[in-house]
Amino acid sequence: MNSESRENGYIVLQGLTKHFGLVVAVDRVDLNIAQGEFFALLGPSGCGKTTTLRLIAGLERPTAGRIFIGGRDVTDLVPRERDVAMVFQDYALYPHMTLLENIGYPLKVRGVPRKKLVARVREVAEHLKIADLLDRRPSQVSGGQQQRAAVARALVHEPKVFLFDEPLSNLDAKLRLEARAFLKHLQREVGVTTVYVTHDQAEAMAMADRIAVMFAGRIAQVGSPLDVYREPMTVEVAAFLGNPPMNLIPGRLEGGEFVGPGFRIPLSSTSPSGEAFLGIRPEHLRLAERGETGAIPGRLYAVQPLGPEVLVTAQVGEVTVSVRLFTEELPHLGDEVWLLVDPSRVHLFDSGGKRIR
Amino acid sequence: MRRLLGRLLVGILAASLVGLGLSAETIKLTVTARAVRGGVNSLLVQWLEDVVFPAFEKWMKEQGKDVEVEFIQFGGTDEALKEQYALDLKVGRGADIMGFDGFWIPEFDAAGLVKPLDEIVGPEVWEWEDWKYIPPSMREILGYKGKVYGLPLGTDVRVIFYRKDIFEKAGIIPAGSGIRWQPRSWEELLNTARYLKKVLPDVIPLQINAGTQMGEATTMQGWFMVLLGTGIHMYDFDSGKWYAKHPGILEALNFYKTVYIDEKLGDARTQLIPGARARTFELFRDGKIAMLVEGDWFWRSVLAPGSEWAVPNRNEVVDWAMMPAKEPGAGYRGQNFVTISGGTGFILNPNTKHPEEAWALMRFAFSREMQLEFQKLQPRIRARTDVPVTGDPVMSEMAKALLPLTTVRPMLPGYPKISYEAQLMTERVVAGVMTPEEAMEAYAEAIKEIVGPENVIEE
Amino acid sequence: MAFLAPALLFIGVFLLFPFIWVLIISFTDTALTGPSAANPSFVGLENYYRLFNASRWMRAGEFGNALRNTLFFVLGSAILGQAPLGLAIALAFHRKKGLVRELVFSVATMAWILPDVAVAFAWIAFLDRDFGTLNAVLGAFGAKAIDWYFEKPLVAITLFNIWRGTAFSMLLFSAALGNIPPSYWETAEVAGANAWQRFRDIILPLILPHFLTDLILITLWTFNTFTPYLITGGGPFFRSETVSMYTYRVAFKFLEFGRGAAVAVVMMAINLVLATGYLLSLRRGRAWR
Amino acid sequence: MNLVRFVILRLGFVLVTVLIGTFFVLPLLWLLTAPFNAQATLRVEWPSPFTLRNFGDVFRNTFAIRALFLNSIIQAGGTMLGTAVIATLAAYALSRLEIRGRNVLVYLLVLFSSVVTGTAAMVPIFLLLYYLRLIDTHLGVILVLTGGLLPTGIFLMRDFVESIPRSYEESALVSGATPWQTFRDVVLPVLRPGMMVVAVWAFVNAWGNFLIPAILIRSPEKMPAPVAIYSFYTEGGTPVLTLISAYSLLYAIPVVVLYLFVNWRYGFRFFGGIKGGGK
Repeated sequence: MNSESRENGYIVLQGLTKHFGLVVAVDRVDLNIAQGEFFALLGPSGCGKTTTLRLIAGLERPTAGRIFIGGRDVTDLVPRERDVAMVFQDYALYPHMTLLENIGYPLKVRGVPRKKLVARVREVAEHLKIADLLDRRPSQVSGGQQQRAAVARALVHEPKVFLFDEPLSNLDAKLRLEARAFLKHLQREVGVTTVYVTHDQAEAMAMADRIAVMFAGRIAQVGSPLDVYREPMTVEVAAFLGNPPMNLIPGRLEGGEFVGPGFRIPLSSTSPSGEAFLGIRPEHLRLAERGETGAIPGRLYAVQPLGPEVLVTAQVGEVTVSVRLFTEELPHLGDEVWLLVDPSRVHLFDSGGKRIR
Repeated sequence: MRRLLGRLLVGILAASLVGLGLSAETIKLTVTARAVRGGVNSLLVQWLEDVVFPAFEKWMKEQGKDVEVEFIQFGGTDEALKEQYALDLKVGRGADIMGFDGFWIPEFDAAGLVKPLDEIVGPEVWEWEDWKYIPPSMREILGYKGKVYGLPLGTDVRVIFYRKDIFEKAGIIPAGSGIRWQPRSWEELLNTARYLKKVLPDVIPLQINAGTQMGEATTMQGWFMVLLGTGIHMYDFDSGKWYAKHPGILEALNFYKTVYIDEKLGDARTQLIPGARARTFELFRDGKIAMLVEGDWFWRSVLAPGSEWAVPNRNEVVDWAMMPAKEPGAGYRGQNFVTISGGTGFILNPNTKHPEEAWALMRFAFSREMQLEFQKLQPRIRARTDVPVTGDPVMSEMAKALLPLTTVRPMLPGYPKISYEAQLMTERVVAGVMTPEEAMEAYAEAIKEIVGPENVIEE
Repeated sequence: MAFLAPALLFIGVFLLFPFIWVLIISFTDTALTGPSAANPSFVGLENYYRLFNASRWMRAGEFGNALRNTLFFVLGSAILGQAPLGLAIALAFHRKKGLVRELVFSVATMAWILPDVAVAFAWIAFLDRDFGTLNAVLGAFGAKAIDWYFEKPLVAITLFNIWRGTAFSMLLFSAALGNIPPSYWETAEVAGANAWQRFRDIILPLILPHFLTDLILITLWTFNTFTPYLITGGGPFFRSETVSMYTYRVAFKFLEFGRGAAVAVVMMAINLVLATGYLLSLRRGRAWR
Repeated sequence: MNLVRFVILRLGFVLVTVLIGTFFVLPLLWLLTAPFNAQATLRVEWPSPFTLRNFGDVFRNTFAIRALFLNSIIQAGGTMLGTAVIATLAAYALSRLEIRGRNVLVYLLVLFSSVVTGTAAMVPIFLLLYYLRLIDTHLGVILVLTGGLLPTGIFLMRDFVESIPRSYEESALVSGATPWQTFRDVVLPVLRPGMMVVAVWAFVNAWGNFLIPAILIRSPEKMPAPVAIYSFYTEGGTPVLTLISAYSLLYAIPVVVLYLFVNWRYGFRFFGGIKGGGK
C-alpha cells in the first residue's frame, strides 16, 4: 500500500507523529494523497484523524515526521504559507461579519482590492447559490446556507488543498445527503486535492476516491472505498464499515472448518488451527430452514422493516448477528432462527484481529 | 472651522513664545495652602491672589525683577495636605512657600524635611527690621528648638461660647440686663449645666470636645481646656517629660465622665459620630446647645455672616466666657482661667530655587500694610503687635483677656501621636467602654511606647 | 507571546515590585515624618509584634477588633448578602425579558458603578437618624427611628455593601444561568421536580463553580474595600473599623509606613488563606466535569 | 385552585421585585433631590424652592469643574483604554497559551492587586513614579491605575475569550491571516462586548479612585473630581450639602451615561451570550 512514491503524491505524510503530553494522538502516519484526489480520513472519534488534518493545515506542529504539499516541505510553515483552505465542523463563520465579508476574508488578508474581492465572492456565492444572502450575517441564515458559506470561504482564494473537518455533522439527515452530493460534485468540478475527515463511514464511502481508516492514532488500512469494504484488513476496519457493520462471530479454526457456537462451516482454503473470528456482512446471510446443513442457530432478537429491506437481528452465542433481507415483506419467524452463510463471502481474522489469507 | 483652527494654532504659538520669553528671565514662585477660592479658606486665597501677589509683583518690578507668583489651591483635608507635604519634601519638590500648621514642624524637622529660615535664606533673614513687631510667642508658632521656620497668620485662643437667648430663657441671666455669665470653677460650670438640663430638657447644656472624630479639635478645645484646669499640661517643660499618669489626668477624665456619662449634661453621640463637628455647629446655630468650648475662629468664621452656620443676630444671642480652672487658682501656673493657642502660617520650602525672592514675598505678605489688608477681610489676632484686631470688638476683647493666660502645645516630634492618644483616652471614657483609671492606664502604656518609658512622668 | 508582554510589564512594575518593597519595609521603622524618617532602621518583627500584642489585641482600635469587624462585614455583606441576593435576582429574571428586568438590573448596576464619594454621601443621608430615608420609611410602618451609624454602624456598612456590590454577583449568575441549556431545566420539570428541587438538583450543581468564583472575588473585594470609611470613618469608637481602614489609619495617620506595611502583609496573608480555601473547593467542585 | 396559586405566585413575584427595586433606588433619591434644593439637608424632600443655583455655584468653582470635565476624563479615559486593551491582549494570550496553573496565576494576581492597590503600597509607588519622572502627570496616574486594575480586568476578560471557539481563529489562520490579523479581524470584534464591560468597569474604578491621584498629582490643575470634591468642604472640614450633592450628581452622570450607552449598544453582562452571533 505504500507503493506510490513521494513524487506522485501531492500531499505526502512521512512518519507523522503528534503527542499531546503523554497521549499519542497521531502515531507514525505515512500517507500519499494524489493530486486532485478526494481523500477521506475515517475513524471513530479520538482516533487522531482530526489531528492529522490539523497537522496538514499547520494548526498543530508535529512531534516528529514531515509533511509535503505539492513537493514542498511545509512541515515548519505557518498555515498562511501553505495555501490550504479548511472548513470546520462548526463552520467558524464570524458572527460580526456579513457573509460577504466572511467569504471574502481570505482575499482580504491577501490584500486583494475591495472591488475584485466583491466580484470574486459574488462569483463563488452564485456558484453555491447563496448570492442573495451576502448581506446577511451568519445568524440570519439557515444551517445549510451557513455550510455553503463556509465552503465558499474555502473556495474563494483557490487554494491548493481543501481540508474538511466533519463539515456535514451539524446538518440534519436530509440536508446532509444533499450536501454530500453537492460537495462531491464541487470537488470534481474544481479538481482541488481534498482531505475530508469524518466518522461517518457512509459519508466517506459515498464521497471519497480513497479512504484511510484510522484507529488509535494509526492508519489501519488505505484504499478505495469498495476495496476497503470488500477486503477489510483488520477486525476493527471490518466492524467499522457498513451499516449495519460486519457480523463478527468468535470461534475456532479446526481442519479447514470454522467452529462457532452450535455450527460448523467448511472453508474453501485451509488455514492453521486456532482461535479466530468469522466475519460476514449482513447482506451475505440469509434465513434458512431448521436443520439445514451449515446453518447457524440463533434466537430471534428484533425485526426492523426499513422499507426496501428488512433487518433481522439474532442472538448467536454471545454475540448478535444482523441479517439484511431484500424483501418488502416481513418474514414470519418463530423464536428460533437459522442463518445460512455464503462460504465464498466470509472473512476470517486471527485472534489478533488480522485478516487471514 | 479652518479659520478657527488657524487662530488656535497662532494662539498656541504665541503662548509658547511668551512662555519661552518668560522662562528666560522671569522668576516663578509658587505658594500653596489648604485653601480654595469659594471653598476652604477662601479669604486666604482672596487676600493672596487679589492683594498680596499683584502688589508684590509690582514692587519687585520696581526693583527690576520679573517675578510671577502663583497660588496652588489645595482642596483636600489637613491630613491629606500633611501627607502631600511629606511626600513633596521627601523628593525635593513642592511649592516655594507652604501653608503649614505649627505643630507639624517638629515632626517634619526630625525627618529633615523642613529647615529654619536662616538656613534656607542665610543670616540676612534677621536683618528684617519688622521682627521687632513679632513677639517670641508668635515666632514659636512655627518654631522648634529656638529656631524659626516661618511666620504665622495669627494665633487663636479658646473660650466657652454660650447662647445668651437660652440663658435668658432659663432665667440664668435676666433678659436685657447686659449681665455676662462667667463661671469661676468646674462646679459652677457644671451647676449651670445641671440647671439648664432641668429647666430646658430639650437643650444640650454643655459640649466639650472628646474623641478621635474631632481630631486635633478634641485635644485643643477639649482635653487641654480641661487638663490645664487641673494645674498640669500634657508635658512638663521643666523636666522635658510627658505626664503619663497623674491625678490631674484622672480629674480631667472624671470631668468628662460627669458631663457625658454620669449626668448626661452633654451629648456623647454628637462627639463620636462622623461629621461630629459640623453637627455640633449646626446644633449650636439652631439653639440646641447652650455652651460650647471652641476656638475664636468659631466666632469669626463659623458663626460669622456668610457661613452656613451663621447666626444672623450673632452679637445679640451669642456671648463668651473664659474656661475656669477646677478651683480658682488651681489651673495651670496657678491661674484662675485657662486657654491654649495654636496657629498656622507659611514656611519656606528648603528646596526652593529662589530663596531670596521667596523670603522677599514672605516678608512682603507679613508687612504691616498687607496684614492690615487681610484684617479687613477677616479680623483676628495677627502675628504683628502693630496690627490690632480691628472691626470686631469681641475679638479684641478675647485677645486682651486671654493672650496673657495662654500656653502652647509642646513642640516635639512625638506630640501628634500623643495628641491622638489623648483623644482616644477621652473617647474611651465618653463612649463608656473604660473607666477613667483604665483609660489613663492605656494612655500611659501607649505614650511609653511612643517616647520611651524614660520620658514619662507617672504620679 | 507578545500579547502578554504589556500586561506582564505592568503587573511586574506596578504590582509585584511595590509588593516586594512593602514586604521589605514591613521589617523597618520607615516613616515619612519624625526621627526615623531621616534614617530608617531594621526593627525585625517589632511591627508584627505590635499588631498581635496579646494584652490589648481585641481592644477597640487594635488589630483584633478590626479583624473581628471585618469578619462580620465580609460574612454579612458578601457571603450572606451579595451572593444570595445576586443569585435570587438572576434567578427571578432568568429567561425573562422586558422593562422590569432592565429596570431592576440597571438600578442594581448603578449602585455598583456610581463613584464612591457620591454614594457615600447618599448613604450618609439615607441612614441618618433624624432625616434619613430609611427611618422615614420605617417610621411610616410605625417602627422606631434607628440611629444606624451610632448604634449599629457595622450593620449599616454591611447593608451599604450589600447594596453596593450585589450587581456583580447578579451579573455573574445571570451569565452563568444563561449558559445552562434550557433542556436541563425542562427535563427536570418534566420529571416532576418542583422549583426548589430544580434549583437544588440541577441549577446549583451546575453553577457551583461560578458560585465559588463569585465568592472568591467578592470576599477579596469586600475584605479590602475602603469605601465604608467615607461613611463611618470606622467609628464610632472603632465599632465599624475594618482591616483596610485599620491599615490606612496606621499607615497614614502618622505616615508610619513600616507599621502600615506590616498590616498590609498580614492582610495579604489572610487574603491568600481565603483564596486558597476557595481554590481548593473550586477544584473539588469541578472534579465531576 | 391552580388559578389562585398562579395569582398568589405572581403577586409574590411582583412584591419581591418591587422590594428589591426599592432597596436599590431609595438610597439614591437624596442624590436626585438635594442638588435642586436651595436649602438641602440630609432629608429626601421635594425641592422647595426648586433651584438650579447650586449648579451655578458649582460651575463657578473652576478648579472643581476643570477637575471633573478635564482631568477626570483624561485619567479615567486613559485608564479605561489601557486596561481594556492590555487586559484583552493578556487574557487572549493566557487562554491560548497552555501553561499549567495559569488559573491559579490569575487568581494570585487578583489577590495581589486588591492588596497592593490599597493604602500600604502608596509609598513605593510614589517613589517609583518619582524616579520615572511621572509624578504630577496624568500618565503616571493612568499607569498606576492600569497596573492595579489589570489582574481583575484579565480575570473578567478571560471567560469572554474562552467562549470564542478556537475554530474562529484557526479558520482565519488557514485562510491566510497572520496572528495579528486574526486577532484584529476575528478575535477583537467578537470580544467587543466583553471589552466594553471591562472598559466600563475600569473607567468606573478610575473615575472613583481618590487615593492614587491624591498622592501622585501635586498640582491642582491636574486634580480629578474625587479630590476636587473636597473643595466643597468648609474651613471646618464639613461638607456644604447643597454644593456637594450638586457636584456629586454631575460627577455621577458620565458613569451613568457610559453604562446606559454600553448596555444599550452591547448589553452590559458577563461571559457568554456571544456565540449566538452579532446583533
